[in-house]
Formats: sequence, C-alpha cells, structure tokens
Amino acid sequence: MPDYLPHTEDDIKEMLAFLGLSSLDELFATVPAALRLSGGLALEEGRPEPDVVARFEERARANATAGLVCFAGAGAYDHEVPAVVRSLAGRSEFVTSYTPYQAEVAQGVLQAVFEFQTLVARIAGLPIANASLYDGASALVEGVNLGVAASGRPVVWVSAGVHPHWRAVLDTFAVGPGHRVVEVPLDLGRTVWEGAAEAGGAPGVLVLGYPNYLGCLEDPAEARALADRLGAVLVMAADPVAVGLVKSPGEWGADVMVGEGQALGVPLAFGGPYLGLFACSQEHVRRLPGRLVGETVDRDGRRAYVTTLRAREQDIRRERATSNVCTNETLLAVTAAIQLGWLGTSGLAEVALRCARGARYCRDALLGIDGVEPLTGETPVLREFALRLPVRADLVIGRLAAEGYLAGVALDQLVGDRGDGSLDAEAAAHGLLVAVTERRTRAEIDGLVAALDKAVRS
Amino acid sequence: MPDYLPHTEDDIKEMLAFLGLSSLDELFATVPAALRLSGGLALEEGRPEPDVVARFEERARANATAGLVCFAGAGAYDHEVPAVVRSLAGRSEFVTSYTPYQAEVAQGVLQAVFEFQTLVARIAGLPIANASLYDGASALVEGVNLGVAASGRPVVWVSAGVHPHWRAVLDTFAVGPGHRVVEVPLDLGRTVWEGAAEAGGAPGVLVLGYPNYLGCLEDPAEARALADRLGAVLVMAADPVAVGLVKSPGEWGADVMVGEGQALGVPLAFGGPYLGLFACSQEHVRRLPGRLVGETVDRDGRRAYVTTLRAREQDIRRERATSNVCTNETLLAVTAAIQLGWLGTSGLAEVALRCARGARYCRDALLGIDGVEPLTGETPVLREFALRLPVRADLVIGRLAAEGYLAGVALDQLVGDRGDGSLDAEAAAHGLLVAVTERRTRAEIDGLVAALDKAVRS
Amino acid sequence: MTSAPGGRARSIPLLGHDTEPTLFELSAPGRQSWQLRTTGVPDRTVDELVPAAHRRRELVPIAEVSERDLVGHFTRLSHRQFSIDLGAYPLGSCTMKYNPKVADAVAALPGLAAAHPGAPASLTQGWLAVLVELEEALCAISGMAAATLQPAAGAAGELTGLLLMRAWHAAAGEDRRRVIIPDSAHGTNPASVTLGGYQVTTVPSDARGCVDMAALRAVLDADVAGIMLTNPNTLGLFEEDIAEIAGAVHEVGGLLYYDGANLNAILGVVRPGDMGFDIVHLNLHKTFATPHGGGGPGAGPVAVSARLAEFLPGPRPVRLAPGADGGPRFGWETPARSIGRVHGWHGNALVLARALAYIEVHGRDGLLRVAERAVLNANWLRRRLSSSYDVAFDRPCMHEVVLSAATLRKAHGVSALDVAKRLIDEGFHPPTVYFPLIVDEALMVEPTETESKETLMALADAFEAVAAEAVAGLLDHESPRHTPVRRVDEARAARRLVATYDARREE
Amino acid sequence: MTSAPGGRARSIPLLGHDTEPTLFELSAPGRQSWQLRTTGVPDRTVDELVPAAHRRRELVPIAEVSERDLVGHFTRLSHRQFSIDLGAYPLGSCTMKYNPKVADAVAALPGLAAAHPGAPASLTQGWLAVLVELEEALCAISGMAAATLQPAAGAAGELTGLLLMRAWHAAAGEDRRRVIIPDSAHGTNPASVTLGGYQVTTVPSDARGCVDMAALRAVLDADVAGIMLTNPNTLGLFEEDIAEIAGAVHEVGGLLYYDGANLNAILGVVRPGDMGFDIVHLNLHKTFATPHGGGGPGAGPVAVSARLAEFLPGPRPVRLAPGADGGPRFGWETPARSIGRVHGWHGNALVLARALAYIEVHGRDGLLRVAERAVLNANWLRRRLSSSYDVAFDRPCMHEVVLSAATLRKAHGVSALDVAKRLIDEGFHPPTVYFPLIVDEALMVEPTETESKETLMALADAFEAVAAEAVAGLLDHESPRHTPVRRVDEARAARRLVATYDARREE
Ligand SMILES: Cc1ncc(COP(=O)(O)O)c(C=O)c1O
Ligand SMILES: Cc1ncc(COP(=O)(O)O)c(C=O)c1O
Repeated sequence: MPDYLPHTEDDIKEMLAFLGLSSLDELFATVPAALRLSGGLALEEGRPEPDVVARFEERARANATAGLVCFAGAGAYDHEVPAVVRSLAGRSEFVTSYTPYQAEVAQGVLQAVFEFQTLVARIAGLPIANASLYDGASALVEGVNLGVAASGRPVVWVSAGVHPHWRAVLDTFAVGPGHRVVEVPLDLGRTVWEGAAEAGGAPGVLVLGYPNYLGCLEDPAEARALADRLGAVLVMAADPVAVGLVKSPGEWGADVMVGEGQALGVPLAFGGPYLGLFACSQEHVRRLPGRLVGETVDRDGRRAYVTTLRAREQDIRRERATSNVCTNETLLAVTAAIQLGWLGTSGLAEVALRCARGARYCRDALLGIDGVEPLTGETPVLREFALRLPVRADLVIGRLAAEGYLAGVALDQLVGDRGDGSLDAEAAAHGLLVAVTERRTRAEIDGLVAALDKAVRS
Repeated sequence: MPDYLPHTEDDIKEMLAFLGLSSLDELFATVPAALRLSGGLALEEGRPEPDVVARFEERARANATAGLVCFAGAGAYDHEVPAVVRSLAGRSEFVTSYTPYQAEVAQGVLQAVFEFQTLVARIAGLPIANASLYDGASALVEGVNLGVAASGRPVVWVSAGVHPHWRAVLDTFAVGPGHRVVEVPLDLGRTVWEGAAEAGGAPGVLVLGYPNYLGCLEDPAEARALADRLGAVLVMAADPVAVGLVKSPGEWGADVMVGEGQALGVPLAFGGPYLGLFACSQEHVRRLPGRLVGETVDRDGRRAYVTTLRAREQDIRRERATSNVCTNETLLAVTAAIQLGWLGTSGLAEVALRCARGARYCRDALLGIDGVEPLTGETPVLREFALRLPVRADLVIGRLAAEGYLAGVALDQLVGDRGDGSLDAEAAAHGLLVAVTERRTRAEIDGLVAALDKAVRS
Repeated sequence: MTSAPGGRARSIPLLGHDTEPTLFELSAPGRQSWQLRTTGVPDRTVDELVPAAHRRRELVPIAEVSERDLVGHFTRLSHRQFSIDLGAYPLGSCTMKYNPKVADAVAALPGLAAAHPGAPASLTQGWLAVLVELEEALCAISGMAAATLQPAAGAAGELTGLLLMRAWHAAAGEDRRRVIIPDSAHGTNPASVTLGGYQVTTVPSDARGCVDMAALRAVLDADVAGIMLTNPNTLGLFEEDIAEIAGAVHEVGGLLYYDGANLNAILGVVRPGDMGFDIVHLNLHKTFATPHGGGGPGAGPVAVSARLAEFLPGPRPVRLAPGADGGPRFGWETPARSIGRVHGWHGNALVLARALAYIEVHGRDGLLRVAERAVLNANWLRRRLSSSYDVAFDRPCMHEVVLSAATLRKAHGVSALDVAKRLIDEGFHPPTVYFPLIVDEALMVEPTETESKETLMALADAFEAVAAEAVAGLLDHESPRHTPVRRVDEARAARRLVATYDARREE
Repeated sequence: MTSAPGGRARSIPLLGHDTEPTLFELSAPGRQSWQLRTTGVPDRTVDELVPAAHRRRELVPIAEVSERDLVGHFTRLSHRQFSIDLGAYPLGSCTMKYNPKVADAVAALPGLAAAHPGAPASLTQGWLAVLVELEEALCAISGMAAATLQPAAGAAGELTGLLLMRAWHAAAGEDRRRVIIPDSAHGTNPASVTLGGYQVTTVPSDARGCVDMAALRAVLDADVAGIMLTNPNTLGLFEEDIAEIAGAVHEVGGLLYYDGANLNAILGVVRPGDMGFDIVHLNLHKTFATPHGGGGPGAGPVAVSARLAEFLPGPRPVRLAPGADGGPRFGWETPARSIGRVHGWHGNALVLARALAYIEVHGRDGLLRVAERAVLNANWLRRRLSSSYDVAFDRPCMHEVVLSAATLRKAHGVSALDVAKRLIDEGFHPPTVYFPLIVDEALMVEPTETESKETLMALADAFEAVAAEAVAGLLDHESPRHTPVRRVDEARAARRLVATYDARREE
C-alpha cells in the first residue's frame, strides 16, 4: 500500500481514542450515509513509485516529437535553458512554498518576484508589471478587461494577427462581461484596420500582436495613432525575445503589454505551465490584475518585500476585484528572472539576433525550393515565418518527422476554422509556420531544407 | 571565450594598476622565462556549454550498456535509488561545500556524517565507523594496515574469495609497508584455510569476504576460530545489503569490517565515485584511518558535531598518521545516510530478501539450461552466483547485449590471470557471474533465461 | 556607482541578517553568464535583419552578472524562504501536504518536458494518454462524466464552470442573472461570478456553520443560475444538508457548482457527483500534491455531469478506436456546443502529469487513506486546542479546523496576527489568518495527512504556549524575532508603491 | 520514548537556533518510506533462502521515518551548512572556485551514470572515450607523457606516485630509502611517504619561503628516491629555483614528484613536465572545479614522463586502431611493468567526466585566463591586506597568499582562530588557519578566480575591520555570533568520544 502517510497503527489507535472514536469511519459521521461511496473509487489499487515511473517512461517514449529537431513555434519555442537555471529554479524552497502570505518567512520568493517585475517592466518599456498570470492568452484577457474598465467601452478591436488560440480564449471569456470583440483581418500578414469601423461602436480597446502570429512585425505606430483618434486603450501582445532587438511596447506607446513568457527559461512541456506577462502604465496600476510585490521596510528599517495593493484582489475585494486570479505562475516567474539574469543585457539581444539570423537563413533556403511560396508580404520577420507549400502541410510534417525533424506547425491546425481574415481554407491547409531559435545549427537547418525539398516532391 | 570569470576589462586594468603592473603576464614574473610555456596548451579552444553537452550526449549514447537490463554485479549493483534520495543528496549545500573544518558553518554535513557513522556501525555490528574511505578496495587496504599495526605482524592471509580487484589493490599497496600477503585459495566457493600455514610466518591479519566474490556465504566462525588460534586480527569484507538478512561482522566476531557502500544509493557510474565503509571495535579507535565526526556541545551548551581524534590524521600527525587519506567520499556517505533513511529498518531487509528471491529464481532457471553448471558447491548464495557456461562467457555476454541484457560479468575478465586458486583458465573463460537485484522483474529474468538458452545453443 | 559583492553571504540566516542585494545591484557592466551553441549560421548584422523603424536604440537593461554571482544570489534567496520541505505548513484552505519527489522526476522526463504542444497527435500519443487517463481518474474521483484539463488554476476552473453554467442556461433559452454563494466562500468565488457575468447573492451560514437552508430557500427563484459551494466548506465542516440544497437548487432550475479546494477531506468517502453537483473544479496543486511553486503553477480541471459535457472547452484529448496493433490510440475532439478554449494550449500539462503520478501511486486505497488521515489529524488538533482557543464551530470537522483568537483579543489584546507571527518563532509556518471572513480573528489550521502525530503534538504545544503567554500578558507584537526580516510595513508598501527596482531608484 | 517531531523547523537559521534531532530521534516504529518495484518474482521465506547459521535474529536497526520527515530532516540540515553556492569560500590550498552546474548535468546523463563498470569495452566505448580524452588533456596540461586516472583523490595520487618511484628504482636494481619534502608541505605528503615505504627527510624553507637550496644539496645523496614539491608551494610562492632543484635531484638519481594541488595558478603558464618533474598528481576537485561534496569525492590522476609510463597502474583505457567505419575505438591495456591496480574499478569516473567537461568549456585559452585571474585576485588581496596583517612572505604570490596574525597575537592577544571566526559574522567562510605549519598564526587565503573584484573588496574590508577591532581591543573570542551553533568544544569531543548515536545513548 504505497503512500506518504506517517500514521502507524498505534498512532491511529491513540488518536482515535483521544477523540473518543473507535474507527476512522466514524470521522465521517457528518456525511449522510445515503451519499457515502460504497465499494470505493473506481480506480486501480496504488502502485509503488518505480512501477509508476516505468509507466511514465513508456508514455514519454510515445511522444516521438520530443526526439525531433524542433522548428515548431507558434507561441512555444525551443530556446536554450542551461543547467544552472534548471538547478536554481529547482531549489525546493522555491518549488514547495505557497503564496507568500507571511512576508517574514518568504523574502526569497518575494524578492525574486520583485526582480521579475522589474525585468518585465524593462522589457515592456512600461513602469508596472505584475507577478505573472497563467499564460499569454489569460494575460490578453486581463489586458482587455483592464482596457474596457479604463475606457468604459466594451467594444474591443483585436487584430487577427494575435495568436489564434489567444483570440479563441478571449472570445470565451468575453461572454461573461459581455465585451463585443471585433476581429480585424490580416492581409499578407498586416492588419487592415480600415474596415473595422463598420463593425459599429467606438472601441475601448485595440489589440495588436508584435510580432503577429505569422511572425510579422507590423507597425504599432499605426495602431497607436488609431487608438489616439478613437480614445482607446492600446494593448500590445508582444514577444519578450523579439524585444531584444525591436522597440518595446512602451516605446511604441502601448498602454498595456501582455505576453507569453515561455521563451524565458520555461520548457516546451506540451504547452504548460507557461507564464503570462503583464505590464501597464502608471495610470492603470489600481486596475492591475493579480499579485504585485512591493518594496518596504521591516520594523527595524531593513529593506523588505511584501505583496501590496491587495485591495485590488479577490480575497479582499471579492466580487469587485479587478480579477479572480489567485494562484498564478510564480515558480515560472522566478525561473524567468533567473534565465534573464543568466542571459543578461547582452544575452537577450544575442538570442534575438541569433534567432533572426537562423530564421533568415532558413527562410531563404526554403523559398529556394520550387513550389514553396511566402505566405506574407513585405512585412519583416524575426524568429518565425509562414510559408505556402505545394503539398498539404500536415503531410509534410508527417514525412519530416520520419526524417527527424518537427518541421513546424500546420496553419490550419493552428487557426482551426476561425482563420485570420486572409487565409482561405486551401491556403491554411498548405500553410506551414516555421520557427528557428538560437539552438538550431546550420547543419540542422540544411537538413530540414533537404528533407522538405524531398518531401514536397515525393 | 566561454568561462565563468567575472573580470571585466576595467576590473583587470584597475587591479593591475593597484599592483603597479601593466599586464597580466607580469603576474608571473617569478616564473623563470626559460620554463614558460610558449604557444599555449596543446588543447582545443574553449567551446560553449551547449556544444560540450552535445558531445557528452554522444559519448553517453556510445555506452550501449546503460540501456541494457542489468544482471551484472561483481561489486557494483543496480539497486533502486528513488527520486527523493537523488534530490536530497543533490542539495548544493552538500555538493559544493569543502571538508567541515569550520564546525559552526558545517553542522549540516557534520550531522549527516555522524548519522552515517551510526548506520555503518549498526550494519557492521561494531561500535566505531569512520566518515568513509575511497571505495571497498581502499577500505580493505586500510583495514589490513590497521591489523598489521595492531598485531605487529606483517603477514596477511587473504581469502581468494575477496573481490579480485580488491586483492589486486591490496597487493599494490602492500609493497610500501612491506606486508607479506598470502592468498588463501578457494575450493568450490569456500576458502581452504588449511594449506595457508605453509606460507610461513604467523599472520597478523586474516581477511574473509562475506559473501565472497562468487556470492557465496562462507563460514566466518571458522575464520574467527583460526584468527583466535593465531592471535590475528579478523577483517571481514562484508556487503551491507547482505547484512540485511545475515549476521553482522560484529556478531561473527570480526575486529574490523570493510565494505563497498555503492549499493546504498550510489549509481553504477562506471565504477566511481563509490563509498568505502570502515568499522572497527573500540580497542582500535585510535588506529582508525580517516575522518571521524564526534558529538560535543557549543559554548552555549547546544549539541554540536565536529571532526575529532584529529591527532590520528595526516594534517596533524604527518608521517606518523594512521593513514594519508584527506579527501574521502563524504557526499556519498551523506547519500548513503539518506538512502538508508529511506529504506529504513524494514527496507534494508526487504531489499536483501528480494535480491535473494530473484537470484534463487534466476539461478534455478538458468541451471535448467543444459550445459549450464554451478561453479560453486553447496555454499549458500544470496544476490549473486557463478555459473559455468558451455560457451565462452564473453561470447554469451556479447550475444545477450544484442537482446537487451547485460547478462553478467565474465569471470576471466574479473579475475584476470590471478585466479582464485580454484579456477583454471578454462573454467574462468566459461565462468559467468550473475547478480539479481530487487529491481529485476520476473519478466526480465525469464527474458534473460530465454535469451541465454538461445545464446548457448547457437 | 560600484556594484554589491556577489560573494558575500551575510544575508543568509546561517550567517547574518543583512538584506540581499537585488540582481541589479550585483550587476557590473561587461559581466556575462550566457553561453550559446555554436551554430555555424552565417552572420548578419542587426541592420540587415531589423528595419530601422523597428530597431531599438539601446539594449534592454537586464543585469550583467557572472554565473557564480547568479548562483550565489538565488541560492541565498532560497535560504530566506520557508517551504514544505523545511517543515509543517498548516495553512488553512491550501492543503500544503508533502509533494512527493517522484512527481518531479516524472515531470523532468525529456519525453514529456521537451514535447512541443503544436505537434500533431500522431507524435504526442504519450501526452494524450496522460491527459485522457488523468481525466478518467478525476471523473472517477469526483463522480462526474467528463472533464476539461485546460484551466490553469482553481479560479480559472471556477470561471470556466460559470461559463458552462451560462452556456447551459442559454441553450435552454434562459437568461438567469444571479449566482448564490455562502458568506464563508473563498474570495475567488464571488470574483469569478462577476467575471462570469452574474450577480452575487450571498447566503448566510447558520449557527452550525453551514448554509442556512431557510435563507437559501428565500433567495431561490428562476433568476438563479446556480450556487457555488465547497464541501466541506471553508470552515472545515461538511454541509450535511447538501442533498436538500441540491434538491432545492435543482428545483428552480439552477445548477450546483463544487469548488474542489477542499476535496482532500472526502477522497474515496463521498463524491461531489453523488451529492448532486453538476460542475466541479479540482485543485490539483492542493489535493494531488503538485508543488505550489511559491504561488503557482496550479491546475484546476473542471469535471461535469453528462448533460453538460457537450459544452466543455475544446479541443479535448479523447480515446480513439484502437490502432491496427490493438493498442490504444488518442486524438483531439471539440465538443458539439463547446464554450471554446480557456487556455492557450492544453492546460498546465506538467502539473497534470504530476497529479496523475500521485493518483497512480495512491490508487483507490491510498486516496481513501489520505482523506482519513487528513481528517484524523485535523480533528485531533481541534480537540487538543479547543481548551486554549475558541473553535469557531466546535464539532467534528473535516480536513481543517477554524480556530479564533477572539477571546484572547478581548481579554488580552492579542490578535490572530500576533499568534500567527509568534508561531514562527516556535518553528512553524502560521495558519491562514482572518479567513473565512465570517469568523472573527480566524486562525484556519489545515495540518494535512502527511504530518505525523509527533508534529501535531509539537504544533499543539506551540499553539498552547502562545495562548498561555497571551493570558499571562507576555505575548507582545514583536514576533517573529529570528527571521531575517521582522514584521514588515505593509501600509508603507501600498502608500509609497515601489514595485520595481527602477521605481526605487527614482525615489 | 516518544519521537521528535519531523515537521518542526526551529533548527533552520531562518526560524531559530534549535539543534536538529537525529534521524534516529525522528524514528517511530512502523513508519516507512521505501517503495520497491513490483517484480512478480515468486515469494520465498527468509528461512528458505538463508541457512539458519547465517540468518540474523533481529533486523538491523536503521530508522523508521516517513518520506516527508526524511525530506524535512535533510533539507533542514542543508540550511545549517555553508557552501560555495552561498558565498565566497577563500579556503587556502582548497581552490574553492565556483563549480559549473553544467558538469552536474553531464554527470547525470543516464548513458554515463547507469553504465556498469564490469561491462565489456564494446558496450562502454563512450566512457572509454571520456577517460582517454581526459588523460590526453591532462598530459597536455601537465606536460607529461601518460597518466592513470585511477587514484580517487590527491593523497591516493601521491601514494601511487611514490609506488611508481619505488618501482622505477627497483627496476634499476636500487633500493633507496629517503624521500625529501619541504617543511611547508601538506600533511598528506609525509603521510604518503611513510605508506610508500620511505623515510621523510625534511628540508627547511629559506627566507624567501622557497626550498633552501643549500639545505637541499646537503641532504641529497644516492639514498634519496626523490623529492615531493608543490609549485607554487603552500605559501603561494613559485619555487624560482625549480630548475636547479630538478637538476640536483636528478643528478643523484632521484625523481621529482609534483603535488598538483596548486596547479590552478599556472595553467597554461608553465607545465610541471617542463620544470623537470617526473611524476605529477592533479586534484581535479580543485583545479578543475569538480564539487568537493563536503569532503569528497575527488580524483587525483597521476601523470608521468615517458620513462615511467610502463609502470603505471592498469588496466588503462587506450585508443585502438580505428574501426571499420574509421571512427575511433577504445580498449583496455595493462602496462608492461605495471605497479598494479590502485582503485577497485577505473577511478572516480563521474568526477573525471565533470573535469573533462570543465576543460572542454575553457579550452587552451580559458584555462590560461583561469590562472591569470586566480593570481590577479590573490595578489590584489595580498597588496590590500599587507597593511593590516603580516604577510608571511610579502612578495608577488601566485593563487593564494599566506597572512599571519602573529603581530595581532603578540600585541593584542588575538589569534588566527579569532580572526577566522569573526569573519563568519562578516558573511565569509574563513580562510585556512594554522597551515602551513611553518607560518605562525597562519591565515591562508585563496580567493580563486571566480570571485569578483567587488567580492574581494568586501572580503578585504571585512579582514581590515576585524584587524581594526583587534587593535582597538574590541575583538573577543565570542564569534561567530549568528550561526546556529557557536564555537564548539573540540576538546570534549575527543575526551568523551561520541562517534555514533548509540554511543550517546550509552552515556
Ligand atoms: C476554497 C478555495 N477556493 C478556491 C481557491 C482558488 O484556487 P486557485 O488559487 O488555484 O485559483 C482556493 C485557493 O486558495 C481556495 O482555498
Ligand atoms: C597541497 C595539498 N596537497 C595534497 C592535498 C591532498 O589532496 P586530497 O585531499 O585530494 O587527498 C591537498 C588537499 O587538501 C593539498 O592542499
């Protein structure tokens, strides 16, 4: 009977006696007999750890993808995570503690999160960042909620260049508050804001992806100008690695930055746990969703950290809270702080640069294959780009897996039937999104190109 | 230029200036120019971590053995090491500290070693155990040195049942002090003490393996009686797992226990680092080799631990020290303490029992294959046993590797040309030593048997 | 400005009580930790790659530290942090039980950790198996028909559940506006209700600490979309009238939502589905021991009864017809009337894998033992402490007990906070304080099943010693005394907000 | 007797200064942590398997604790332990530099960690490659022809080297009896000499802290088997006369042994082989940054000049003719006149792998930088501290500097120990004290190259503050003050030996 319980038979006897009970079952006297489960749970008996580990090793082997050279991205990137970051983030003090409710015994997590907030704020080019949200998609939802609250207008214009999954999540959660989400279509990888107006109702919020889900760097100045004209809050869904090379959302004039922090030291892990990044301008601080760590002093005047502006949060404000988030992704925020500390000022830029070099080299080579066309126009790309293959993308991915490569993400799988306003079903079916991180060597890229060349011809 | 150095160009300039130097090279002015290395070391340029990791992953893949179901033993056993032991023993406070010279900041390691000493003493059935030695072989050498010093007689009778590598190491190190090592031959797995006398000179030390290298449990009472008659010190080279089921060296009357602690939570790791166990009776405490942790109090009367009886050690006693050991295997001693804590009183016995069950089941089945004969007589075995195959053992090992099994260790490879007094070259060539730990399942054993059956017939 | 020394350790309690400099103070221009793979990819300048309009002028300032100083800094921070691995953590409502290390090992398997979430099902059968088998186990445990594993935490599960409620009523052509929650509910419940587009109707607790049936009946009508309950409730008490409650709510066409934060108490004893709940969220980071990471990640799967399954978020991992080899096959499927995605990918996958490992080790028998021991421990503490503290509702409790310092406060001017802080000096993490809100000076104690009788005794002794001090007028407001920082000035933190290092420097 | 509570944490400095109970005090009959694989192997009773004569009557008493309490105990112990990862560790002669985490990752690769040492060469080509390539690198670094990787630590290397010396002379039909070591030598040197069957002849150091040439010449004769030196020596000074020393020793037919503990200072600058050494041991756990594990494991490979190669321990990993595919192939070979095995298997393999990783990351250029920075740091400290402390030999040093508290002692009654203990309160691990023996009140400081200028400045400030206190008569014998235990009673430990928990109970 494997478990982690310390109770010996004697312990149980003594403790029951102390309670004046004669059986463990009596502990549940307040549970109506009629409701009691008879026959126990419909689960197997417990198995010792080594058996369970063996099962998981088998399941792990059944994930062929983990062994492939990864050119897939679409919001989840295969960046370098060094041993030093894994070992520090794995310290059990960070891993097995709860939310820092008692500051005196939680300065470790509190200070690490304070440093994380500082780093996110610097990347965002905005003064305030919170202690994390679930993932990029949930950060987007919170950003839109903040924007609607701030503008007082429930109409939201979202560029179709924002990650399709994030847009889907936004649609799901817009139902409650009753936001009216208008999707602004792409054309050749650029958002066509012009048409949007017809949708009726002045928007309170504009959302732009930077880069967008096809890897294109659109012009945030255009969105900013539009937002100014409409008196709307500008939310930029930005990639923290790209910001190593390009202007920050703050520099572009965004009011809110939301983002996915997976690229900052978090493993691919089949999509989670990831890390929602959230930053905003000073004026919105009291609408900030989620936890915030602030600096203060202790009774001896020593510098100390504590969660602050708690009055925004659900446990105090309850139904009037700015958000319902409680548990967030602190451990991954701490991991990101460590990873950023490892990268440092030069490393973040270097990673972004190497990604861009690899992507450029890879894209040029792939476009050399006949039948392979760019899916986007002149809009510049950095780490990721979209192609139109002469063959269905899912077939190509299947063939390249056999050659040892995860060639990318098939667009139709990614956008499902929601599209992005420019992709017809046929283009989606032949669309492949390819990402190249700093970990990809020239040999791997050449190998991919050769294999893809073969695959589209056979 | 990858490295872990914090010095910026400015740091170096400032520091050199402070020293009144104009180049780093001048730091080495005291090194005669004639001796200076010109052209630098004949090594490659440094490579970044990920390149080096990739190289090691390739090397790791080239160790086919690591992927095989392991039936090899011969002093290195594939026992269960749970995640909890690995994670605790991997705490950086244990991993990256030096020898506990400053007790006030080293209570963690000191107490863990104190607990290790207690556990080894209990396993040995002897009152004193040290803080570890390099491995079983070095523990044997130290045990013999202690015995010679205590008895004042340099003649050492060593059973040929002691691990062949350990005997080889003993021979190597006997040269310095000038011990006369007499190897007492085996017959059908049992030491034949009778003949030994002829070797001339009354022995000061007797050494018996328990179990011996062929897995046989010889009768220590016989050795004890002989030692009493000869006034010799009895050193038992005992296996800590076996002691889970059998009498301890102390119960058998041994003066000294030496042993290999690898089975107590240490990975196979191609033979090292392993863990030398050393325990002895009270009367020999001042001759104890190596470090010893003792309990005391601090100035406030709080219980505290510190290294003690230092006057035995090289740094104080120098050429008159009981041993030259300084760095030992502390981290593995701490690991063993954690592993034993995890096993607990019932677990150590359970592991020993499961090994014995598996070995019995496996041995019976293998002996069912025609042409496969036992190499030892009626002497009982526990975890390990020796067989005589109809085919050369190395061939069989090669064939079974292709089937996914490491069938065992070939005797001739193990004993080399030193033998054990009973093995003729031909027997050695056909001899296979098979070990079965608690990790081996019935399915794995059945698979081994089937494969071996096939291998000896083809 | 010169940087702080990265190798000085007076900030670890082992050596001293200094503050630890920030990463930014440890930074010195030119230091570097990063090492990246040699790729052989042709060099190109930033100018070639990034159009001038987008190019940033200066690098993003991060910090410049050596790997050695990076390690020193974060290792020192870890010594300033309490955790379960260091000792008991009886934080009510948080179920801080021991997190088995085997789950960490499972989560670290490259075959799981290095799997890309966008890879096709054919290449991720192992992960799909993990998800499907976990969903099946969670349904068996909760007594529901189907589940979504997407919600990243409990609160996300709550909101997902409320949207399911909304979709259900909408499908029935109804537009109900109110959701009922008891006054003892956790803050995420009302917050989620609002985000779900509903108004909160609060029902009081009765003298026994349970939902006041009369009051409930009074607010039930056709405008009620449903009710959110946790059972046992946040007072650690089992809602004995749950069957009546379910009947009454269902009668007006409402749905019952189960907040699974307290499921630990009833594993294998009674299932939410059998109590009449329609929607259930489970906190895997509580009941199933996935480490809480100092505030997250968690996972809050939502399980529903058959009639609600078609509304679940999608895509969902599902079993397909066995493959040619007869082995199981898995794929993705989006329910007919799905409310849509609630997570960017498939949920907090590695947390889900950990929970499955925990469930597989314990199995049907082990999970029942977990509940029994958790309830045994809590009741033992309740009984032991009822003489020195007020017990909010002094009758058999489930996995936790809510004490109160109300009497100590009135008689001796000592608050729940003083008691909590003083317990730190005794070597224990304090219980949850001032929650639930309906209990004056609440001290909410959840020992969990992994603490031993000896630990409970020591904890009880500590509680009693503190009470005795209070009675003797010896308990001051000075504790904790040994921690590297003493009581912190929370008011100042809010008044002069310094949420980043840069804000500090601007001061 | 009731057991101690496994969940109470007042022994971690974060919360308090209690002593941590032993594993044995945490034990309670019936508790269990172990979980073993389900094997399906037929059950058999102990009686069936173990003959009565051998069977033990009672189980070996270990301890009975839950996994949770096991974790609590050892995690708490870790909080009572200082380590490099927490801060600077300027322990002279120990080269406590930062240990790169990448080496841990390499050592954890299952392909390395799960390889059985008895498997045939055909199945362990990867390991053989690691060993051969490391041997080649170490020879390049030391300027020798061949090496053995078997010795498990420096002292084991020394003894191996002395036996090689012995074998060499024996082969020449000589039986020399004496080995010379300087009075500044590390204790393992003389101890190894004795175990090597030689007598120690000590030569004094001259006014410059180096071997006194005249004194050396005086003791050199045909009975001298060789000399053991470390260069730079334990005073951190380079033996400038090394060429003369080598000449003189070789002249009488002796061999030169190089104790590599201080190699860090001269990596890529000068090689022992070029100085005339015949036998060299290297401390991989110092120079090559393999973690010291609180006292071990280490690795002490021994490299020799060509003429001694045939005596090396065996079997040795060697390169074979390339395989059919042209790729490298490796095997085992025992030298013609091998002194035999010095390790149970092939040496401390995982330590060796770590060292190779370290060498490959640094390469020819990086290793030189290591030496330069190590020497730069030590000299900076020497210069800074020469005004507040005696410097044993105040001239340019190599990787470490030996200070002395002699003046402080005479003038202010403050010992090196007082200074060392006081430094702990300043947030630093103390330097090595009272070694080398020839320096009165020695404080041996080795900052290593991985500490930054800022750390050196803080360390220097701390040293100076302590000296100032001493001069002001403010330095007492009470430090350290913050540590969980204060100065310990070493005399009592030796007087009333309690080396096991059972011995304590017998008291
Ligand atoms: C009763 C109760 N409900 C809901 C929650 C919210 O769960 P989470 O923090 O995972 O969002 C919690 C956790 O604090 C809780 O205790
Ligand atoms: C100068 C010197 N020689 C030899 C040794 C012995 O090395 P080890 O501890 O690895 O046996 C040391 C280590 O303390 C040393 O400093």
